[in-house]
Amino acid sequence: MTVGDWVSQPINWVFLVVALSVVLSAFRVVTAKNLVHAALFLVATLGGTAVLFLMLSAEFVAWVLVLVYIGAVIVLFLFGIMITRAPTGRDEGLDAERKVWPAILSIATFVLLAWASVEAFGGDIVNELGEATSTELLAKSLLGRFVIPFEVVSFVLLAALIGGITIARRDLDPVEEEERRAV
Amino acid sequence: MTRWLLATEEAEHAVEAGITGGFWVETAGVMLVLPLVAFLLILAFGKKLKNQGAELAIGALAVNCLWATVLFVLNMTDGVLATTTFEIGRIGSDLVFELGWVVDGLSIMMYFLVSVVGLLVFIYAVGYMRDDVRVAWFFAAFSLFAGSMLVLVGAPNLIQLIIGWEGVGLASYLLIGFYWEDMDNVRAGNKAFMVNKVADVGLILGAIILGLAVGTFDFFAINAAAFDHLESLSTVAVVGGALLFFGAMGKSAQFPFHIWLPDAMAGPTPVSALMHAATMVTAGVYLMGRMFPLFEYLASDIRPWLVAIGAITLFALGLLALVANDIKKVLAYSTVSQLGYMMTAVAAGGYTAGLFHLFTHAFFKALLFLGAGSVIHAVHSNYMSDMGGLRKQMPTTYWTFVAGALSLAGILPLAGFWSKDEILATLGHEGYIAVMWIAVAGAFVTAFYMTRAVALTFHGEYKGHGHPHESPRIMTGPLVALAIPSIGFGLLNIPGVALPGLGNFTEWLAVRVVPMGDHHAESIDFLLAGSGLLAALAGIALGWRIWGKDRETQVERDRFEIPVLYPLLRRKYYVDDLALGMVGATMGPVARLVNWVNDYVIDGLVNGAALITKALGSFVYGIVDQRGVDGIVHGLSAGADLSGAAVRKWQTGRVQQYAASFVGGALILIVVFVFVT
Amino acid sequence: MDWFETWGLTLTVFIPLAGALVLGAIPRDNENALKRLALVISVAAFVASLVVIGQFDFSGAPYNTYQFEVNEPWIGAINANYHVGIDGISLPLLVLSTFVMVLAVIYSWNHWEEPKNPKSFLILMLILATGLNGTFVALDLVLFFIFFEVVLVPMYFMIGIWGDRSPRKIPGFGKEVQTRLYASIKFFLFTLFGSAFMLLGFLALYFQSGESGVRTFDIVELTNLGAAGAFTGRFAFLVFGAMFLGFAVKVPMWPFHTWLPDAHTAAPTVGSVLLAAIMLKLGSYGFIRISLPILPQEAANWAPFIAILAVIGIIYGSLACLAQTDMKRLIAFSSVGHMGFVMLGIATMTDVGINAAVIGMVAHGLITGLLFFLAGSMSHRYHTREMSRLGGNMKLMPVMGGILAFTAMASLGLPGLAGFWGEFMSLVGAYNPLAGLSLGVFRTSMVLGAIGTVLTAGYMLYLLQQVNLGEPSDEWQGQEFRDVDRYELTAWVPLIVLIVVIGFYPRFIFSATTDSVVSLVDTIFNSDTTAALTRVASG
Amino acid sequence: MLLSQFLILSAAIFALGIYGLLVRRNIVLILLSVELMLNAVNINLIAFESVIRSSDGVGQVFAIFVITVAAAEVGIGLAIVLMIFRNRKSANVDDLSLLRW
Amino acid sequence: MTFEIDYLALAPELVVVATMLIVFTLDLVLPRARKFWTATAAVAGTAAAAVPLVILASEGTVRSMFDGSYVVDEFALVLKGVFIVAAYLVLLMSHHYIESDRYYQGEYYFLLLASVLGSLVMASSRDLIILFIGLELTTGPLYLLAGWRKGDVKSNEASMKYFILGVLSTAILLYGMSMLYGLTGEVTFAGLAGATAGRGDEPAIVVAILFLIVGFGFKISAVPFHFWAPDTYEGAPTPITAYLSVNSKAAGFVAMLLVMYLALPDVADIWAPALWLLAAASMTVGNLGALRQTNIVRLLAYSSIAQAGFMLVPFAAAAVAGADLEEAFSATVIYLVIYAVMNLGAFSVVIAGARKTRSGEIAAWSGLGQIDARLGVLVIVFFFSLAGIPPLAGWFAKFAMFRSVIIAGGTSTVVLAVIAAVNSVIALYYYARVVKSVWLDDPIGEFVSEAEAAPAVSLRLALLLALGFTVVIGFFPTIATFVGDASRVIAAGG
Repeated sequence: MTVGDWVSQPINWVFLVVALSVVLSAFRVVTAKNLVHAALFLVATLGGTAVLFLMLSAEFVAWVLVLVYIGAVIVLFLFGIMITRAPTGRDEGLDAERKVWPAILSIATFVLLAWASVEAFGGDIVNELGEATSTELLAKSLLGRFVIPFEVVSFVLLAALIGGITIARRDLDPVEEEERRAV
Repeated sequence: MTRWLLATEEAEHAVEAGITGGFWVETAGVMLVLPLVAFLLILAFGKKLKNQGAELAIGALAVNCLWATVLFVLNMTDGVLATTTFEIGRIGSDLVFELGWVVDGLSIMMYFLVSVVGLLVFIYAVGYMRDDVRVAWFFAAFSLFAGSMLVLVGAPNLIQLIIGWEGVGLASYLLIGFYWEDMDNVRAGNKAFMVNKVADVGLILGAIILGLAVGTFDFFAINAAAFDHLESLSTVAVVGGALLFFGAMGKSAQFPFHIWLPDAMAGPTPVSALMHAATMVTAGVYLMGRMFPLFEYLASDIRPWLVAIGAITLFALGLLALVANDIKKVLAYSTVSQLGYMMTAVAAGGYTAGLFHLFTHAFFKALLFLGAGSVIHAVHSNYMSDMGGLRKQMPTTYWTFVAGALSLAGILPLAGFWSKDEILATLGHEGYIAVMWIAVAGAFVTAFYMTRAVALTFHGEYKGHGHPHESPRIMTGPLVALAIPSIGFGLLNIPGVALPGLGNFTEWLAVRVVPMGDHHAESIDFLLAGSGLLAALAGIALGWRIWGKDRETQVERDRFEIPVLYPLLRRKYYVDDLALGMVGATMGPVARLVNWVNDYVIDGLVNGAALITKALGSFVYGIVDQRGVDGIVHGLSAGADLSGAAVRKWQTGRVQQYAASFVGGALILIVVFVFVT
Repeated sequence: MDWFETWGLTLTVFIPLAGALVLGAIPRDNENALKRLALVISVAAFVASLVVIGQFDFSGAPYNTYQFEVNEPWIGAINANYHVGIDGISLPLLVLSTFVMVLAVIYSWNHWEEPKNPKSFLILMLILATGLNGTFVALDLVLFFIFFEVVLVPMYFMIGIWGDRSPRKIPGFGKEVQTRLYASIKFFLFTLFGSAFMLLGFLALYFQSGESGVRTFDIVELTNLGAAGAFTGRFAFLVFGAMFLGFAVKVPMWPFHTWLPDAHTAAPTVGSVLLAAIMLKLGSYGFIRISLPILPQEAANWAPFIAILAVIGIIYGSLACLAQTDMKRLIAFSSVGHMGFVMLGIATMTDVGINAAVIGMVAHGLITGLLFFLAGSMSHRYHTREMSRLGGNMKLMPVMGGILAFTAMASLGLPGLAGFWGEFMSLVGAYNPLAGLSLGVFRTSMVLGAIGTVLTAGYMLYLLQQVNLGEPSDEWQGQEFRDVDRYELTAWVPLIVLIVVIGFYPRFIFSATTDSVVSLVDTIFNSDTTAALTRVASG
Repeated sequence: MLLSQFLILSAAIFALGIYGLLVRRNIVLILLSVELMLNAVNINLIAFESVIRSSDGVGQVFAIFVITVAAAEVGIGLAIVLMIFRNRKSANVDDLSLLRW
Repeated sequence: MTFEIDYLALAPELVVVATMLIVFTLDLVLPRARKFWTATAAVAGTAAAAVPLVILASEGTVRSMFDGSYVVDEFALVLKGVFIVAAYLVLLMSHHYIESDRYYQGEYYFLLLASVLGSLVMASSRDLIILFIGLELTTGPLYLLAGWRKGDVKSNEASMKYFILGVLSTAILLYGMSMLYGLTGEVTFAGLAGATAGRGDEPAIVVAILFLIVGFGFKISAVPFHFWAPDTYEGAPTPITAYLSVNSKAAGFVAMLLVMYLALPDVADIWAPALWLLAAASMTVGNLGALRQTNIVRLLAYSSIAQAGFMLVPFAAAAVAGADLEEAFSATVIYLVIYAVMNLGAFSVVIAGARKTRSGEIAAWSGLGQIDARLGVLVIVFFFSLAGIPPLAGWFAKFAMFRSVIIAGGTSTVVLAVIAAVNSVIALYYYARVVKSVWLDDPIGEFVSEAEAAPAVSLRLALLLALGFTVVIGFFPTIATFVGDASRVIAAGG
């Protein structure tokens, strides 16, 4: 598939737009000088990703992404940011002074991964907008073949929940506890 | 001639049958054991006994005397030849270690010598050591001394010889350092031990080489092998012989190993007497005699060298006696030079000659030492400058001493004359003419210094303190007893003359498994004998001329000087460059060079060597071991420590640096594996 | 009692360990009970070993056969068995070990270094005994390795806890360290370093043995394989090298010796006695039992190298001795020299040499053991080991002085005493080494070794002169010194007697060793003394 | 559409995530970066799945699991942040280097 | 298609789950004073989980579910056994430790058990997804537990570091997995094994595999992915440190071995050298790092890094030499088992000792042996066992390790063996340093009186068990070898 062919497909233009926005917002996530902004840029990234998922005929996952992340995780983040009373305005102190090595490392990673992927999957074509993977199929395999991880992952969440609460909650000193008892 | 053939047959038969000669021979081993038993007993109970264990020591040797005499007689009548051995260990089927005892002409002679002289010295010692310190210990060590010597001379093989050999060395070490409170004596002891130890290296290596070449350490076997020129032996005979001689040089104080002997005077006089007469120093000569066939049949090439060493010893070291003031030192040097005679003789091929001189010398030298001892006992000083005119106070001592001196000087018809004459004859016959004349000169020197000793000690006026008087019977007795053989034993071996029905010393000594094949004169060579005698008389005359006549105090007379010679002599240890030194008087630089060499090289032999070794030791330990070898170890550990510190440095505690090296590590891995491999 | 045939060795080895456990149950402060029990136990082990002698069949020993053999499966998965057995070579060493252990217990009766605590000390001694005895009877490489290692721990603690508490400046180290701490860890690390490689060697053998049948750690089987030439070439070279490291450190051979002087100097008296008398033998025994039989060809290649190191050790050790000011350290260095003779004997790979090695080991065990006893008792009384401060001991303690003199003489290899045979015979061996070995190297080493004996005499006389002779220095004037007490005497007299007996009657040892050694040498190096002896000497 | 274009995109996001993780000092932001990385993984999985079309949608199932786990980790992370903040009044990682060599 | 579930095969996991729920409910109902019942329940439950294990082991058939993505074979059983036993010991250690300080007991045990559950699941997983989830469940709770001493800033920091690096590694791991999936379209090991065969030269494969190794390397704290370990170990509550150094490390190992051995056997030429490097680096860095440590826990942290290196050795060596991996497998498992026991023992001693000395500084332990001989002996046993001194269990671990290396043969392996040998000497040095200060040094600080420092019953029990194992295995390693051999029976599933 030559560049010409590639350009000639409109879907690719869509992709290009979405991809750019995703990358850009991702970039902002790691560079934004404002905590809240960073969080919001993550929303953008994820949203873009969701779109890509749709393009890749993974509707269910796309919606899961939107619901779980944009619905829950980001809120969680914002709460976190608020609770830790992090300055919501600009804050120069968010990044370490030394950015060179991290940059080098990440660029190297990118080059390496991209190169490897292209090496491996250079010519493969994604059949555009093929009919979406039916949610039924996913449900079947989740509760069928993958029932064990499905059950186990629930414990991951439960553990995270319980542990999170325990760790995060403010310890009561004995006195308060007495009161608590009384009530 | 016929005799030793007969002996040989007997020998073969004897060796097969294991034993011949009946009770006395079968039990001859008693002689080896008794003194050692005495040694242990005295160690254990000595202090409790009345005479501090002297009785045990004397008793043991008395019994030995009995055995030795009987065997001696048996050997005179018809040669006794037997060996008794028992195994103390074997490796595989071939290498066998045995102990036991030999009974043949040579060993019998030595048994006799050691026992008789030993006994007399012991008796004498009872008197001499009375109210001295550690008497019990003295007699214990003394018995050990005699015992080891007997083990040595009774040895049927090199192993036992070595055992006795070192035993003698040990005993001498103990006795020389007898007064160990004084460090000088200790050092003297160490010196003796170390010098001997160095020489022993030769003995041990020689023993190994010969033993392995023949397949056994047995003397008979080795000598027999030498006799029929066993190929594997002949290839190493020269090396082995040389090494053995090296060992012998140590014990018999041949140049340059003589250095320990004068110091050995540090011990009590009886010790010196025994050491110089029967035990210790004679061991070397004995060994040469024991191994005579080796030198006779295989190793004859090295003989000239051995003779040369003997010659140097006999003449150059004899001269030293001239300048010694300590009477014991005079006798010591005379011993060295007499040992020189013996070695020269044996080395030159005079088996009988050498050993006969050993035999006679034992008696008169013991006599002389004991006499000196009795004088020292009287005047409480070793120095002749503290003596003089003692012949009135101590007649017995005087006369016996004179007898010994004359015998030593080699005056007809005393024992010394005959044995020395035999040596001269041998040298002449074997063609060492030059050496022979040196020996004659030696005779002159001997007579000269003995005269001096006698004169300074017994003539003139008394120069010491207190009122010396004759020693007690127990001391004079042995003197008399020793005087007799010193005078008479020459008759045992007058060339060509055989005692009726008994043959003569030569034949007794020839009772060996292997024919000695040495020459000994059948008739007296009057020219030679005469020249020897003349030299001796001249020596006496000159000596008497200088010291003898009884005018003013002898002290000034002792200032007698021979220009070039004496200054050199006074520098005792440097004798060995005497000859060069004489030249040196005329051509200084050479002399000085040589002197320097001697100063730092010859003398360095012992003292220097010790220092050098010590220095080396501290170097090896201080630098190499502690710094080097150990240093490496420490270095390594330090290195590990440092890198450990480095690892810790890396652990900065900053999580993002961790993460960075995390990712970095991953990337590096990938890059390596994707692009490199 | 044929049950003893199977249980004899196991008893000899494990009685002490069991005893140690029992001792653990006895309260710390009940010292007498502890000592008595310890004595009983060690004597029991000794008796067991004597019974072994009693039932030992001295009539010839076919090649690679053992008596009192027990071979039970132990670690099935790796085919390692509890295989113990004994032959003429190990018998004397086993008995030596049990014997010295008894004496050590007796001696320690009234000699406790700080901090006393007899209980722990005795327990450690007994554990040590198990390790030592076990090493001498093990016929399985794994088992051997275990015992070989077990020895370390007790000794580490003996040195570390009861050792010399004085600080010492170590060249190359910044600050002063306590001698005992430095010495103990040094000892530990050195030996472990060696044995780590030794283990690699063992495993390599194990692996290679799979080539010709089932993989095995069994020394007997491996020996057969070795004789059959199963291990050769670069493999053999590496394996021998690895095992060499392990054993050489233990012996110790130059230049792996540096742990020895420190360990000896620091260790408590009994510790250094056991160290010198028995532990050093583990290394040389390993050479005889494992390296030589299993890798004969390779051993032949290494022999000259070993000989050279051995001779260096002899000369070097003696020279180092001359530089010592510390009595104990001097004795320690003398061990380097003496073990040099042992190694020289082994290197010749002749029956003479190996016999020399064994008798040398026994003699060194007795003599140096006794020397360390003496050194200990003296520093016990004088509270110093500095020879410059000692002197005139003969006056202050005649008996002890006498024993010291005797032992020194024995140590310098005086013929007629035990020390002589080892030295003399290893020289004999060195003159005619195994056919094919470089005569040049070995005869040179013979000469050097002989010179070494002179140096030995040198430092021993020096020791006597410094310690025994002369007038006592002023600081001892007017002090009362208790001469040898009865515990010391009971501990020492047996040693003295044995030294003399072996000296005049080496057959005492040879009768056990020679057959095994000869059969070994004959089979593996297919050479025998006749060949060695009658070979044209000049080679 | 090419498969590789998605992969390149995910690689980019992954790399950015790493960058953020290494540079950001505020723990919350670090968490955000991690989310990016996980998201990259998801893109991968979905993209592959759309090519492979496995019988039981393994890729998408995997993605769902990843999302879930990611959520859980966010929870854990924030809890830790809160705890630290309560003790230190700061959410900066640099302030946390008591523990080192 | 339908999948029937084999409940017996899942029994151990189910028991643990049940225990979790019981503990949790107990925690809700019990008053603070009685909370220790939760601990008892947890301990009992863990013990109970061993029962089905024994049953399964006794019948010894391989049970496979979900077309081979979940398998219960002897390997799985052995590992589950290890996890259960280790967990049991850790719980014993925790009991008093947690009780004494006012931590949240119920939650603590809940999380711990969750982590155990994760490791159990993982041992049976033959499928990337289950493996991943199991791994997550194993580590997730630990992030929190590491910070359990909420008030202590060090503890916070410990958990934070652990968490950040943990998620990083997870992300990398996942990326690698996704690549693998993309390349092969497979997630089951069996499938992967088939699909990856002979594709070792594709860069993508290499990247994927190395990413996996990085992920696992973090879990086993192999150099250079070890940095979190010392800090976290020091900061976390000691029982959790013990758990980290044993269970989660073991879990990491299991995951790695499973994937490499079952899923990527044919591309060993990629991961083998990597493991080789990891092994060498871990041994060396770990040991060198430990040399200078003054804090005993930190020292153990570094030592556990080094030990991980030793554990990697057999597998790396065998793979590099292209030798039969089975030997290596059993060697590693043997090492794992022995290491688990003695390391837990060491940590128990540390807890007991710390109670007595009120300090984790080695210097503060000086002369402990003279005050409390029993404790001192335990120190000797466990630390010398770690050093590999016979006749303590440790020697056999090292022995098996060297053995498999030598059997593998080849130059590179010999090099590795030599590195290992040298390292084992270095290791002795710092282990001996602890023993030294306990026995050889004279007491400096005064110790807590016997009465109040007496270790709790549970701790005593833990010590006793560990001691028993360490000594018995030392004398009769057959026990360990049995485990090792059992673990050879490993079914690829599918």
